Amino acid sequence: MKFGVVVFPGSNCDHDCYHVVKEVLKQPVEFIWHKETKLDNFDCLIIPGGFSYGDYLRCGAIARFSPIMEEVIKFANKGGLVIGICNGFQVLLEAGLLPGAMLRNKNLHFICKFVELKVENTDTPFSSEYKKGQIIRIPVAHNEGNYYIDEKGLAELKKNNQIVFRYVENPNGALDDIAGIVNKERNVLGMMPHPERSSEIELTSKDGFPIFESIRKWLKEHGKS
Amino acid sequence: MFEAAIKITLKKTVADPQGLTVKHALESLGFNSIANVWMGKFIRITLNAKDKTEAEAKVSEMCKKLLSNPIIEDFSFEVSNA
Amino acid sequence: MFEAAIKITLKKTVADPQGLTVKHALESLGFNSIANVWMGKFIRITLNAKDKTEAEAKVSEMCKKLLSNPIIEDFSFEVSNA
Amino acid sequence: MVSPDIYKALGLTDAEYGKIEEIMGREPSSTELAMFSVEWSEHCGYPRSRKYLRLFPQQGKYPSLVGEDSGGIIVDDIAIIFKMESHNHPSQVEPKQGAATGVGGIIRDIFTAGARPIASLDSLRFGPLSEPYNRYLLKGVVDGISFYGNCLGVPTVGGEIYFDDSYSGNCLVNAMSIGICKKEDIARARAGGVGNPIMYVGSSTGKDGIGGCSVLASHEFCEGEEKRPTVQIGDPFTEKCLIEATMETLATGHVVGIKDMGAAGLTCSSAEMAAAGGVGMEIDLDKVPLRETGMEAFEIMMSESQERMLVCVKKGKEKEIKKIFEKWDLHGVVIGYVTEGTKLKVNYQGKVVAEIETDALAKAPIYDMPFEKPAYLDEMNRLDLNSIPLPKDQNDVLLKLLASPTIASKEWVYEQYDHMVQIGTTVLPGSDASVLRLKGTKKGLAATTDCNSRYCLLNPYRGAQIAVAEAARNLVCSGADPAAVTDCLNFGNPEKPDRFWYFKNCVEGIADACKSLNLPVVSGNVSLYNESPKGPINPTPTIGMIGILEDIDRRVTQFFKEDGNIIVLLGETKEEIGGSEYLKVIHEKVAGNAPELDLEKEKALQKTVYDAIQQGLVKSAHDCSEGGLAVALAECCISNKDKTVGAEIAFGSHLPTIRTDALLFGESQSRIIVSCTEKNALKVSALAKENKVPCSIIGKTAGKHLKIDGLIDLPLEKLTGTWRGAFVF
Ligand SMILES: Nc1ncnc2c1ncn2[C@@H]1O[C@H](COP(=O)(O)OP(=O)(O)O)[C@@H](O)[C@H]1O
Ligand SMILES: [Mg+2]
Repeated sequence: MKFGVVVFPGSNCDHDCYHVVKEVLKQPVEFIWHKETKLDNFDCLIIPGGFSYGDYLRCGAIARFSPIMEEVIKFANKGGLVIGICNGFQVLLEAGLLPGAMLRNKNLHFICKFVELKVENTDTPFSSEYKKGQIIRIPVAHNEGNYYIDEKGLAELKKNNQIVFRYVENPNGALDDIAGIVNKERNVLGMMPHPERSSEIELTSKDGFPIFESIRKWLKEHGKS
Repeated sequence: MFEAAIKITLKKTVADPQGLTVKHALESLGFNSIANVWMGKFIRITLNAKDKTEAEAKVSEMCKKLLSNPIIEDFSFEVSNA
Repeated sequence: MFEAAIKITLKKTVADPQGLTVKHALESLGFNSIANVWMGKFIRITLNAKDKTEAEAKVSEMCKKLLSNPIIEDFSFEVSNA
Repeated sequence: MVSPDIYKALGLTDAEYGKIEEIMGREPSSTELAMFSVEWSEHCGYPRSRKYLRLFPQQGKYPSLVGEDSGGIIVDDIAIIFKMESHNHPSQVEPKQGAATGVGGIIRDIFTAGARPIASLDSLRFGPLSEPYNRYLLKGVVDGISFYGNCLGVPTVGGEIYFDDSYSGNCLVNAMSIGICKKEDIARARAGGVGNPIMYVGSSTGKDGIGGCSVLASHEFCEGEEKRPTVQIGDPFTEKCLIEATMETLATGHVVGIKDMGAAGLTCSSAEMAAAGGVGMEIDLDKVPLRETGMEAFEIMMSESQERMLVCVKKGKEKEIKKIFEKWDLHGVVIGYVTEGTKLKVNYQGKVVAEIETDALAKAPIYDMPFEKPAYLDEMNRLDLNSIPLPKDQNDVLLKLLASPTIASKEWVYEQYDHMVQIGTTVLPGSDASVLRLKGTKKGLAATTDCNSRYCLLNPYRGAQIAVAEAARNLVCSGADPAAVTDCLNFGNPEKPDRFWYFKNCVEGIADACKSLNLPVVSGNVSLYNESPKGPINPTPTIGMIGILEDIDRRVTQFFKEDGNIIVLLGETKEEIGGSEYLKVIHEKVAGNAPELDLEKEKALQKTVYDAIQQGLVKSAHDCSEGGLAVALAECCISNKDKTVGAEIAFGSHLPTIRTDALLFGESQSRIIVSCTEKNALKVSALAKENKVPCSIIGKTAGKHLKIDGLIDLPLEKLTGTWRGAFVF
């Protein structure tokens, strides 16, 4: 089982994700530079948080055109697991791998704090280790996490049960309290909160770790050990 | 050489908290006849093209591909000789 | 009712890292005839005033007082009937 | 001869100009003159303060590194590099970009030393928030720090914010950064090896910030001043790339030396790198990447464009280094070479525009500034307690203090900072000190900044000592052993003897306190000329301090944990209200003397609490600072966002015979509140006794109120709402 952490100029949670996969999940992991044009037998790709290209223009807009993204799209279309965290989520939206867009937080400030999430869907490769309805404590850290989608899109998300996490107390104005969604096929997850920041007890919460553990289990069950 | 003046604005259907905040700030400074404020981006680009039509085509392409996100934003621009 | 279209841009003497980054991004998308890119703000305000002159005076005041910082930014605007 | 107008515009005096001519043996070129002016400015050369900075001790508990640009300590095989720097004047003009570039500058100082930045702190001071411009400054500064620091992925884990009239017209923005590396990987800021190439790396050079440090940072700040400085726009994205490229470059082992182009840009970096290495250097300005056309030589030399550095690399390796910077879309060009001798030669457009002995540049004159105790101080120090009426309603006083912006919760600020990235922050902001884990070890690192400038105004020597003592106390409360100090000395115009008297006394206070507590001062920064038309700022020697936790699992936070714990007050409460927040907020007075400080007692207190924490006896520890005992107790009850815990305090036989307001709100030093189980309370008392520290069991955690001996009874909800609600914009 091999994890890859994609690195854009300006990514800044790449080392954190790497650390959690390697030291906590104890699985093989490699960094992937955004100019790579080949993805070698990875089983799960992590698009980490940060400020790719400084978030200049629009979050994730420039990174979306990095050479690696063509490969990420192919990888996802073949059913590979992709998880975008924070800026990674924004990149996936810009790339069209997930529906919707991000607006600035309603209070117009960057928000860094622990929030509570409700797990809405445990029937994904990323959330099977939670119980449906479970309340978990995971930090957010973003300027633009105010999720937006048009009415039709929202209906679609609901119908297909694509909403995986909702905020218990909405910090940023996100539509329908949405904190994380999957694609229809359920192999691509985007979420604003940072599970890698809550995977060790020293950081006061391990509630994010089940995401990594769910992925590990899923991959194992699908023959990637 | 041509110069493009590009305006990127939020779609009418999308809430604009920044505009609202600026409106309140202006009001607290004593400007009290304001109906509405919308915040957007202004991008100026100088570029070479063989004529204005080509320049316009290029700029339109840039807006669609990178400069705006059609889910939440509209764009408009003017091209002039520079 | 009047509508003001306001452009806030960085002064020419101030470096614009955002503009530079966007320029590089456009170039790597294959737009290769770009000389320069500058990023600024576009603000649209609707307001009441007794005539266009008053509206213009008000908007100018808003720009100076709140919307721009004269140390690093220039502004320009157009007022029209709305 | 060069006309006096020109050198005066550059901030040089007649005497200084004379000395430059003498050194050069001829009339200096305009480029040379500009170079002298920046190198000899207070910001770079410290001509007025250097003499006193020598008083600081440089050695302490851990081996220390007092380096070229920053300093640090060595713990096992890890070097911890840290420094604090001011960006006051730029922030006063353009708060967002001023603060942002301040963060950028200090972080460059850390990673050019070879250390990866792991945390930042910010110490901020503004005039009262009743003035709109001060609110604009506060919001802009916080926005700037958030914009820059968050993008870099360096967590901003702590800091402080104070408000005082004296900062209206001259706010203070002091940024501190901490980095770590293996001790053998520390980089030097020097050139060496004749023939080795000098590379310019990072962003391009523009006309921004020319003369920033000589003109802007080294003169009084007058409003509406004609020659408005050009402020730079921070580019955190480029800086982030620069950090990564630099770490990769240093890892190649091909770097001889590296230096940030900070204040005074290319002038400072080239001259100082050559001087530090005892070598000559020849550079060619035609090779410098420019972003504007038609720049003159002196403009290129003086530009303070951000996100640039100078690197001396081993001959033959320049291509490899260039590749790394290009990978990160940054410039990496050879602009010169190390030469024989000790001269810096600068060429531009086929001409030699400057040729100077580098050590002449680096040897700014040292001035003995006259100093004199200000006449008004004795009057200010007089405080007749009988003239201060005792408030009737202590609940009301406590609520007013909790709502005072200096005391109110700062979560509105630190929640705008990413304080968790790099997954090292184990004690988040909101406690006495933030604690970071040092990955790969059992150890932890605690950091804090402190300075009560009102104490310094009333008694500079003691006030500065208190700043040191309080910083150390905050670290001890978190379970750390205080290890080393950085400082940022913010004062008024040094040419005025009363301002300089404050400077001298504060420096002496810091030096003596550090010696007593066995703490080295490993780095720092001096910011003088902080004045507005209304007068000087309060003397503000900000102290940044780090401490080491042997075992990260022994970290402690300030808030009560659960009902049924015993509350113990260590230290003595005296009848002191001079200089207190209480006196200012309730009685609108800044008067009296700063609280007493006995460093021997302070050490005994800190040892007691440190040992108690190491033995696992303590559930929470919090020092008493602004607002005194009542505010400290309230904070113990409510500062944990996830859980509040009430307290019932009864002094019983421990009730000191002093005024009620002094008891509740006085700011006597050397006091810490700890909570522990009943069993451990006795052990803590025994420890205190051993160290001869006054120790009183004053109550128990319980219920949903804070009750203090019939004087105060408030529901936690009310306290929380007031304290958290007062600082939101
Ligand atoms: N400007 C700031 N930036 C980040 N954190 C801050 C800032 N100001 C205050 N804090 C945090 O708020 C908490 C309380 O600060 P303060 O009242 O100054 O503490 P103390 O009195 O113990 O020194 C600390 O954790 C501190 O780090
Ligand atoms: Mg404290």
